[in-house]
Amino acid sequence: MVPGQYYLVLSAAVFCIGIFGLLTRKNALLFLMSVELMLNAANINLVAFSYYWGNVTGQTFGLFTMALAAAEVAVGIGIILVLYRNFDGVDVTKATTMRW
Amino acid sequence: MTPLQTAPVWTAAAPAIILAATALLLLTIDTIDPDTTNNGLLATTATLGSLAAGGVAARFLMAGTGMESTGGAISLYGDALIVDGMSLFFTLIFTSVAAMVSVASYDYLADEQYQGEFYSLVLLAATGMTLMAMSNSLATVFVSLELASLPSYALVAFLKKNRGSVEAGLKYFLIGALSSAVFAFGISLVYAVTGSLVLPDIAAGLSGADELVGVLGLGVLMIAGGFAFKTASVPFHFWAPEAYEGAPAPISAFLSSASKAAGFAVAFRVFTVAFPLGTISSLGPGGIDWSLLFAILAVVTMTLGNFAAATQENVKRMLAYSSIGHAGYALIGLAAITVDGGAANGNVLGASMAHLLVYGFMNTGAFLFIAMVEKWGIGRTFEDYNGIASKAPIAATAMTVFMFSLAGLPPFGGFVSKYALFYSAIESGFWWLAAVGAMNSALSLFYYSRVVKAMWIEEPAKSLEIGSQPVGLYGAVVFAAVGTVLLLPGFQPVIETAQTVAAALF
Amino acid sequence: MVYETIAFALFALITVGCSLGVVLVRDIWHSALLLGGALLSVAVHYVMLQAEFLAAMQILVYVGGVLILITFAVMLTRIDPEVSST
Amino acid sequence: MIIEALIAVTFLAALVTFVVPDRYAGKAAFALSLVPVLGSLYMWQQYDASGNALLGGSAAFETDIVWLQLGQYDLHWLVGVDGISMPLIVLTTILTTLAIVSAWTPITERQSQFFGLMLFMEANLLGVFTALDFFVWFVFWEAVLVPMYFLIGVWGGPRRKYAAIKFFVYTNIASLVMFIGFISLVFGLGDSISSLRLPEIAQALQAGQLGGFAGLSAGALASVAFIAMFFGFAVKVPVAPLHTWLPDAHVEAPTPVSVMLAGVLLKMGTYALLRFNFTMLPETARSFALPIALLAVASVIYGALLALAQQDLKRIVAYSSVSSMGYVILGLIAYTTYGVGGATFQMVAHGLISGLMFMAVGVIYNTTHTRMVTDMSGVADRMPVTAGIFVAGAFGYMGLPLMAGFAAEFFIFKGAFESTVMEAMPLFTAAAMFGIVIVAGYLLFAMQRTLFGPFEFDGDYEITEAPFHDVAPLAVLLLLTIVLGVSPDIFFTMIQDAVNPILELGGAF
Amino acid sequence: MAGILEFAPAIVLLPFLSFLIALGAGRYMPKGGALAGIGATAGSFVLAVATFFAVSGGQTYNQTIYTWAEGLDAVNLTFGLLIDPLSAMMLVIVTLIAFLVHVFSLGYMNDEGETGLPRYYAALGLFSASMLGFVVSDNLLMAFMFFELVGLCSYLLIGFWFRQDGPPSAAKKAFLVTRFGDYFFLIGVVAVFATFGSAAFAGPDAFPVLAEEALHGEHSVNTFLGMGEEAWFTVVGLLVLGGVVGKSAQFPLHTWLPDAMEGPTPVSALIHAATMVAAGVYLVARMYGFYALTPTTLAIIALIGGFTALFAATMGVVKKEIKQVLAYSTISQYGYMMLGLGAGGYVAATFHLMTHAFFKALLFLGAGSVIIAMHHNENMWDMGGLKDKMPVTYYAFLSGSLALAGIVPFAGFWSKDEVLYETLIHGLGGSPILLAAYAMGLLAVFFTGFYTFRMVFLTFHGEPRTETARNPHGVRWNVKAPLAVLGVLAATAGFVNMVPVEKLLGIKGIDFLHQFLDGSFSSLNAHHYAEILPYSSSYIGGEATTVAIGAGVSLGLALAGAALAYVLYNVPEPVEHTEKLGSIKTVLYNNYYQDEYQVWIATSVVQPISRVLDKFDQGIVDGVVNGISSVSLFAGSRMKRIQTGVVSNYAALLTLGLTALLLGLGLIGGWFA
Repeated sequence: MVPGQYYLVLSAAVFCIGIFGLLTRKNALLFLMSVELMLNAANINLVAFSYYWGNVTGQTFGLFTMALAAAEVAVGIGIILVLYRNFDGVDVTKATTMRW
Repeated sequence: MTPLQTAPVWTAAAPAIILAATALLLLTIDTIDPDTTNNGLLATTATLGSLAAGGVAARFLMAGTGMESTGGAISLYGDALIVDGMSLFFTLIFTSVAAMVSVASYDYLADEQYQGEFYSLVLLAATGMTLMAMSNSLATVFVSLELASLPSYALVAFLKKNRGSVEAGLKYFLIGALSSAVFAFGISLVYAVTGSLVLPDIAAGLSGADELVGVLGLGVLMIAGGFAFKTASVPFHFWAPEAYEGAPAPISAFLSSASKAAGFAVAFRVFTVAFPLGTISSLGPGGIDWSLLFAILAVVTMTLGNFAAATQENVKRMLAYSSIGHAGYALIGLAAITVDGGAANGNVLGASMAHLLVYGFMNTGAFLFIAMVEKWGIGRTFEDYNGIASKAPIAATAMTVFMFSLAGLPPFGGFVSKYALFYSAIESGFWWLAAVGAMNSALSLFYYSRVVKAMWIEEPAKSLEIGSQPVGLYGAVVFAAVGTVLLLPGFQPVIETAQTVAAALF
Repeated sequence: MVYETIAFALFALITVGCSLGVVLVRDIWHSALLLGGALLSVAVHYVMLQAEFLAAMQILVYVGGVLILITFAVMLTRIDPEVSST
Repeated sequence: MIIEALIAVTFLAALVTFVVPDRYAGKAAFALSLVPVLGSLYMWQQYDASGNALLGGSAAFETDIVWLQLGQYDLHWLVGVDGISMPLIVLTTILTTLAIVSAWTPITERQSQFFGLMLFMEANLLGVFTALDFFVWFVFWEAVLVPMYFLIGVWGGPRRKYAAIKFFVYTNIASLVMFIGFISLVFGLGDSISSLRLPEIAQALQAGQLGGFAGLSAGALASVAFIAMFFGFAVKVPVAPLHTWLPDAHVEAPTPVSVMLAGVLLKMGTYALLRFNFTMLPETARSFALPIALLAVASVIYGALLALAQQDLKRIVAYSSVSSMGYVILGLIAYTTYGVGGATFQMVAHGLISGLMFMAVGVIYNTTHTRMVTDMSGVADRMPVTAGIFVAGAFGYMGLPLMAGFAAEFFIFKGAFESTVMEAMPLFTAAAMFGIVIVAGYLLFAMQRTLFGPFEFDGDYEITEAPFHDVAPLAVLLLLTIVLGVSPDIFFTMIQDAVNPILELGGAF
Repeated sequence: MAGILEFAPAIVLLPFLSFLIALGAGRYMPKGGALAGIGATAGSFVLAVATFFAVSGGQTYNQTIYTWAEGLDAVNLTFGLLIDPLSAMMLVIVTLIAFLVHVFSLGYMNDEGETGLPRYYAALGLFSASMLGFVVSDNLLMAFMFFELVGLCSYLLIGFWFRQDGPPSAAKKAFLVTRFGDYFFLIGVVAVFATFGSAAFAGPDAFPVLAEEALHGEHSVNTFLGMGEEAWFTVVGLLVLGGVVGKSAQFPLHTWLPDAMEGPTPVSALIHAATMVAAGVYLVARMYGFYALTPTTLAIIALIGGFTALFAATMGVVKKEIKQVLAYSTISQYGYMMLGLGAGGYVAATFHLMTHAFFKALLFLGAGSVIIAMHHNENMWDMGGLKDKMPVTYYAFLSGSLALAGIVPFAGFWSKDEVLYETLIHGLGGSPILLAAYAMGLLAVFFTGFYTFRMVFLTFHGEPRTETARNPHGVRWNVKAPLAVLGVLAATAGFVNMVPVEKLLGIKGIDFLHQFLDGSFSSLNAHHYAEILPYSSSYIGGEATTVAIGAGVSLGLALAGAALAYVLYNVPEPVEHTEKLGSIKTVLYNNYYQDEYQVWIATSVVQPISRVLDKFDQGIVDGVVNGISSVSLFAGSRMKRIQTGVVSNYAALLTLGLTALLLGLGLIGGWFA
C-alpha cells in the first residue's frame, strides 16, 4: 500500500503546477485547464484518503467536485466566449478597462 | 424536532425550497412566453418568492424553529444540512436583499433580453446562499457555494454587450474558479487529516491530528481562503472592485450584500463547529490559531478597503471598496472569538451577524441608488452626481441615509450595529481590533460624505436631466432607507435574535 | 507492495509530466491534449485506490465532457495560431 | 414626557418645513419654532430639579425606559434636565428662532430645506442637552453634525465644500476618539454598572468602582479615557490647537448657521466636558490641571491674537470664539463654584453674544456683500441702528459690565483665581485675563475701520439701513444679553445648584 | 433732612433715566433730549447737595441694595451704596459739573447745529450715571463695573463725531489704553475677592479692615503664590493701581488723554474734571485704608504722581492747541493728586480733586467758548486779543488759570500747596523717595505757571492774529452761565480748607474739609488713615515755618513761570520761542515719544506677532490637520494601485497572500516542525 503522504505530495505537485500555469499563462482557456488540474489535485487527495479512511465520503465528494468542475467549465467557456467577442481575444490580461 | 407541530421534518428547509421552486417557476414562465417585454410578472414572481421565503424564515425564527427553545437544531439529509436560528437569520438577509433586488430589477432590466433567466438565476443564487447557511458538511458547503457562485458569474456578465460587465464577469469567474480550486483542495486536506466532511465529525476527528497539524493548517487556511473569496476579504478580494463596478448595479447590490453575508454565514458555522478554537489551537506545537488569522485579515481588509475607497472617482467603485471594508468589520465576528470566551463569543458573532443584516439594507440600498443613476444615464463619477438632490430629493435623501449609515453615523442602523460589533469585540478583549475598526470608520466618513456632498452641495451640471421616475427602483431604495432608519430604534430584536442564535453555535 | 509503489511512481510521473506539459507547451492544442493525458493518468490512480467508479466518471466527465468543451472553445476563439497563446 | 414632546414637536416642525413651499418656509419655520421656545420656557417655569442630575440630584422631567439590551449594558432612553442643561435648552430654542428670522434675508434658495434642517438641528440639540444616557446622548450628538454639514455645504460661501467636509470629518473623528475613551471607561467599570446611563456611570466612578482594562490599571485607564474624551470634546469646543476647522466653517457658513454654530454647537463641547470629564473624573481632571489650564490660556491668548490678524469680520468673531471658549475651559478646571458655574454661565452668555455678533456681521454683509474690513468704512453713516447694535454687541463681547459676558467672565476669573487645583492658578488666570485687552483691541480696530470714519464703499450696492426683520433679532439678543448681565441669577443660581455637587466630589470645599 | 440718604440711589438713577429717555425719545424731543439730561442732573445735584449736608450732619449710609449674583456655598456679589463724606463730596462735584456741562452743551452742540444729539445726550446721561454709580459703590466689584461703564461712555463721547477719521481712532485709543489698565484692576478685584472673600469698602467685612487685622495677626486671609501677607497686599494694591493709572492718565498710560481732545469740548470738561479721569484718583482715595497699609505701594503712587506731574507739565509748554495744553495740564494735576495720596496726604489729594474739578471744568468750558468763537479753530497761534471780545469768558478763564497755576488765593493754590506740604513733611520724616517726588512736583509748579499763562496770553492778549479772531462768533447765556458759576468756584473753593492760614495764623477750625473728612465711618475717615500710614512727619524749623517755606517756594515758582510767560508771550506779536530749546523741542513736540513707542508696540510688535501666528495657524496647525488627510488620501491612492486591472496579477497576489499567511501562521503554529 502506497503511503498517504505520497499522494499528498503528488496532489500538492499537481496543485502547484496548476497554480503555476494559472500565473504564467494569459490564455483564458489555459486558465481554465489549470484550474481543472488544481481540482484534480483535490480529487486525488479525496480519493486517496477515502481509501485510507475506509469510507466513501471522499469519493462521493470527488464526484461532486467533478460535476461542479464540469459546470464551472461550461459557465467559464460561456464567459470566455463573450470575452472573445468583446475584447477580440481570449487574453485575460487584455480586459483591463477597470482598475485602481 | 418538528418545526411546526404537524409538519414533517423536511419542511424546515422550506425557505430554500420556496426559493428553488420560484426559480423553476420563473424558468417555466419564461419558457411559456420567452419573448415577453413586460417583465412585471417575472419581477413580481421573483419578489413574492423571495418574500415568501423570507416570511417563512421570519416565522420560523419567531417560532423558535431549530433553536434550543424547541429542541435544538434540526438536521436534514444525514446531517448534510442543518436548520437552526443562524441559518434562518441569514436566510432573512438573503431573501430581503433578493426581494429588493428583484423589485429594483423591474426597472433596471426594462430594455434587456433574457429577463426570465436573470430572475431565475438570482433566485437560484439565493437558494445557494440559503443552503450555504444551512450546510453542515464541507461537501454541502462546497456544492452550495458553487451553486451560489455559478449563477453569480453569469449575472455579473449579464450585460454581454457591455465590456465592463463582461470584464467583470471574467475576472469574477477566474478568481472564483481559482478560489474554488483552493477551497476544494483545502477540504481535501482536512478530509485527509480527519477522515470526515460533516462538521461536528471533523471537530471530533481533530484530536488525532497532532502529527499532521501542518497539513490540517494548510487545509484550514485554504478553506478560509474559499470563504474569503465569497466575502471579498483580503487577499481574495481582487475580483470585488471590478465585479461590483462592472456588474449590473442590482447584481452588485446582490453580491455585495447577500453573497457576502452567505460567505460569512458558512464561515461562521464551519469555523465554530468544525474547527472549535479550543481544540484546534492546542494541536501540535502551536496549533492553528484561526482567530489570529481572521484578526489579521480583518485589519488588512478594512484598512485596504477604506483607504482604496477614499481616493476613488467612480461612485460605484468606491462602494465596491467600501464593501470590502465592511467585510473587514464583519470579520471581527470571527477574529474576536477566544478559547475561553464563553458568552462573549456568541455576542461578538451575533453582533457581526446583526451588522450584516443592517449592512444588507444599507448597502443594497446604496447600490440600488446607483442602479437608479445608471438608469437615468447620468454617469458614474462623483462629478456626475453633482446636484442630483435638486432633481430627485427623495432618492438623494435615501442615498444620504445609506452613506451616513454605512459610515456608522447616528441616527441610522449602521451606527448601532457597528457599535454593537465593536462593543462586543471589546467585551471579548479585542479592544485594539475595535479601535482599528473605529478608526477606519472615521476615515470612511470622508468618502461617504463625498457622495453626499456631490448630491447636495455641488451645483448640478447644466445638462443634468433625470428622465424617468422608476417606480420599482424608487420603491426598493425607499424601502431600504426606511429599513436602515428603523433599524436604529428597532435594533433590539435583531441583536437579541442574532446573539441568541450565535450562542447556539458554541 | 513494491509493485504498487512502482506503479504509483510511474503514473505519478506521467501525471506530473503531463500537467507540466499543459502549462508549459506553447500550443494550446497540445495543452488540451496533455490535459487529457493528465486526467487519464489520474483516473489510473483512482483505479489503484479501488475507486473504479470514480475512475470511470473521471474519464466520462472530464475527458468526455470537459475536454471536448475546451476543444470547442479553442476552436471558436482561435484567431491566429501565432498569437493565440504565449 | 415634556422633553419627548419638545423634541418630537421640533422634529415634526422640521418635517413640516421640509414640505412647505420655499416662499413660505421661512415664515413657517419661524412660527413653528415658537412652539419649542414656549415649550422650553414652560419647562423653565415648571423646573423643579435640584442638584446635579449625574450625581444623585433630581432631574426634572425625567423619563427612563429600556431601549436596547445589548451585552452587559442596557441602553436606556433616559432624558432629564438639571441646572446645567436648563439654561442651554432655553438658549437653544431662542437662538434657533432668532437665527431663523435672521435667515430670511440671506437665504434665497432651497429655503424649505434650509429651514427644515435648522429645525432638525434644533431637535437634535435639544436631545444632546437632555439626554442622560450615553448612547442616546451620542446619537443626538452625532446627529447634530449632519444638518450642520449640509447647512454649511449647501448654503455656504465659495469654499463651503472644503469647510463642510473639514468640519464634518474633523469633528467626527474627534467624536470617535471620545467614544472610544468613554467606552473603555465603561469597560473599566465592569460589572459595577448595568447600563450606560450617565448617572449610574458617574456614581460608580465616584464610588471607586473603576478597574483596569486593556492592560491598563484603573488609574492609567482613567487618565487615558480622560485624555481621549478631552480630545474629542476639545475639538468641538474648540480648544487650540484643535480649532482650525472653526474659522473655515464660520467664514463659509451663512450667517444664521454661524449663529447656531457659535451659539450652541460649540457649547456642546463644553457641556460635554463638564458632564463627562469634569463630573465623572474629577481626580483625573485635577491631576491634569496644569496642561488643561495651559491649553485654556493658550486658547484665550492665541485665539485672540489670531483674531487680531484677520481682515474678515466673520473670521475675527470666529477666532474670538476660540478665545472665549478658552475661558470656559479655565473655569471648568478651577473646580470652584464660581469657576464651574461661571463656565456654564459663559456657555449661555457667549451663546447670546457671539450669536449677536455673527448676526450683526451678517446684517452688514447682507447689505454690503462683503465682510472684509478693508472694503468699507463709515458704514455707521448709512446703517446707524445696525452699527449701534454692533457696537453694543462688541462691547458685550469685550466683557462690558452689566452685560452677560462680563458676568460670565468675572465669575470665571474669580473662580479660577481662588481655585485650589494648583498653586499657580492665579498666574494662569491673570494670563488668561489678558484676553480682555486683546479682544478690545481687535474689536475696536475692526469697528473703527468698518463702521466709523468717512463713508467709503467700493461695491455697487446701495447701503441703507437693514430691514426690520434683520435688526429685530439683534435687538432681542442685545436685550437678553443685558438682562442676563444685570441679573445673572436668572440662571446662575440654578447652575450653581447643579454644579456644587461636582465640587464636593473633589473636596473643593 | 432725615432719611434723605434713602434717596441716594435716585442720584444715580436720574441721569440713567435721562439716558433712556434721550436714547428712546430724544429725536422727538426739543433740544434733542438735552432737557431731560439737564433736568436729571439738576435733580441729582439737588439731591447730592442734600446728601452732602446730611453727611455733614453725621449721617451715613452703607447698604446692599441688590444681589447681583447669589453664591450658593460661596460669596454673594452685590451692589450697594456707600455714602460717606468722600462720596458725598464727590457726588456734589460730579452732579454739579455734569449739570453745567449739560447746560453748556446747549450752546456748544445745539446752537452749533450738530446732528446726532439724542446720542450725545444719551451718552452724557449714561456717563454721569456711571460715574455717580462708581462714586457711591460700596464694594470694589461694583466700582469696577461702573469704572468700565465710564470707559464705555468715554468711548462713545470721544468718538461722537464718528464720520471723521480722528475721533473714532482717539476713542479706540482711550478705551484700549484704559482697558489695559483695567486689566490689572480686574485682576486686583478678583484677587481681593480671593484674598478676603469680600470686596466691601466699609462695614465689618471691609477688605481694608480685614487687611489691617491680617497684618496685625488678628485675622487670617488667603494669600497666593506663596507670598507673605504684606507682599501680597502690595501686589494686590498695585494691580488695582493699574486701573487707576489707566483711567487717571498717569504715566505711562497717559497717552490716550491728549488724543481724547477729539471729542466735543463739553465732554472733555466732563471727562477731565469730574468723571473718567477723576475716577482713578477717587478709587485710590476710596480704598485708601488698604493702600495706607503698604508703604511700597504708597511710594510707587507718590513717584508715579510726582513724575507724571512734571512730565506732563513739560509737554504742555510747547503745544499749539488750547485743548492740548489743557489736556497735559490735566495729566499733570492728577499727578499731584496721586502724589498727595502716595505721600499720605489723603485730605490734600481729595481737596485737590475737588478744586481741580472746578477749575479744570471751567478751563475746558472756557476753551469751548473760545472754540465756538473761533469757529472750531483750536490753534492758539490763530487767536489773540480775545479778552475784549468776550470778557465773561476771559475773566472766568483767568480765574481758572490762576487756580491752575496755583496763585494765591485761588482754589488751586490751597490744594496744591497742601499736597506739596504733606509730601515735604513726610519726606523729611524719613522717606527720601517722597523728597524726590516732592522735587518733581515742585519743579512742575514752575512749568504749570508758565504754560498756563502762555495759554492765557496767546489766546486773549495781544493782537488778533487771524480774521476769525477779530470777528469771533458770539456765545449765549448757556455758555456764559456755567462759566460764571465755575469762575466763582475756582476763585473761592480753596477757602474751605485753608490749612496754611490756620497753621500760620493759628486760627483753629477753618480746615473745614479736614473736619468733614474726619467724620463718619471710623475705618474710612482721614483720622484713621493718618493712624495707619507708615509715615512720620518732620519739619524744617517749626510746623509754621515749614508751611511758610513750602507755600512760599511753590508760589514763587508759579509766579516765576507766569512771569516768564508774560515776558515771552504777552506782547502784541508773540512768536514761538521753541527754537531756543534745541533738540528738546522735538522731544517735547513728540511727547517724549510715548505715543510712538506704544504705537510701535501695537503695530510693530503685537501685529507682526499676530500675523506670524496667523501664518503659523494656517500653515502649521491647520497644515497638520490637512496633512493628515492628505497623507491618508495619498496612502489610499497608493494602496489602490495594487488593483492593476490585470487578472493574472490578482491571481499572483492572491497566491502570494496565501503563502504569506501560510508562512506566518505556520511559523507561529509550528506546522513545519
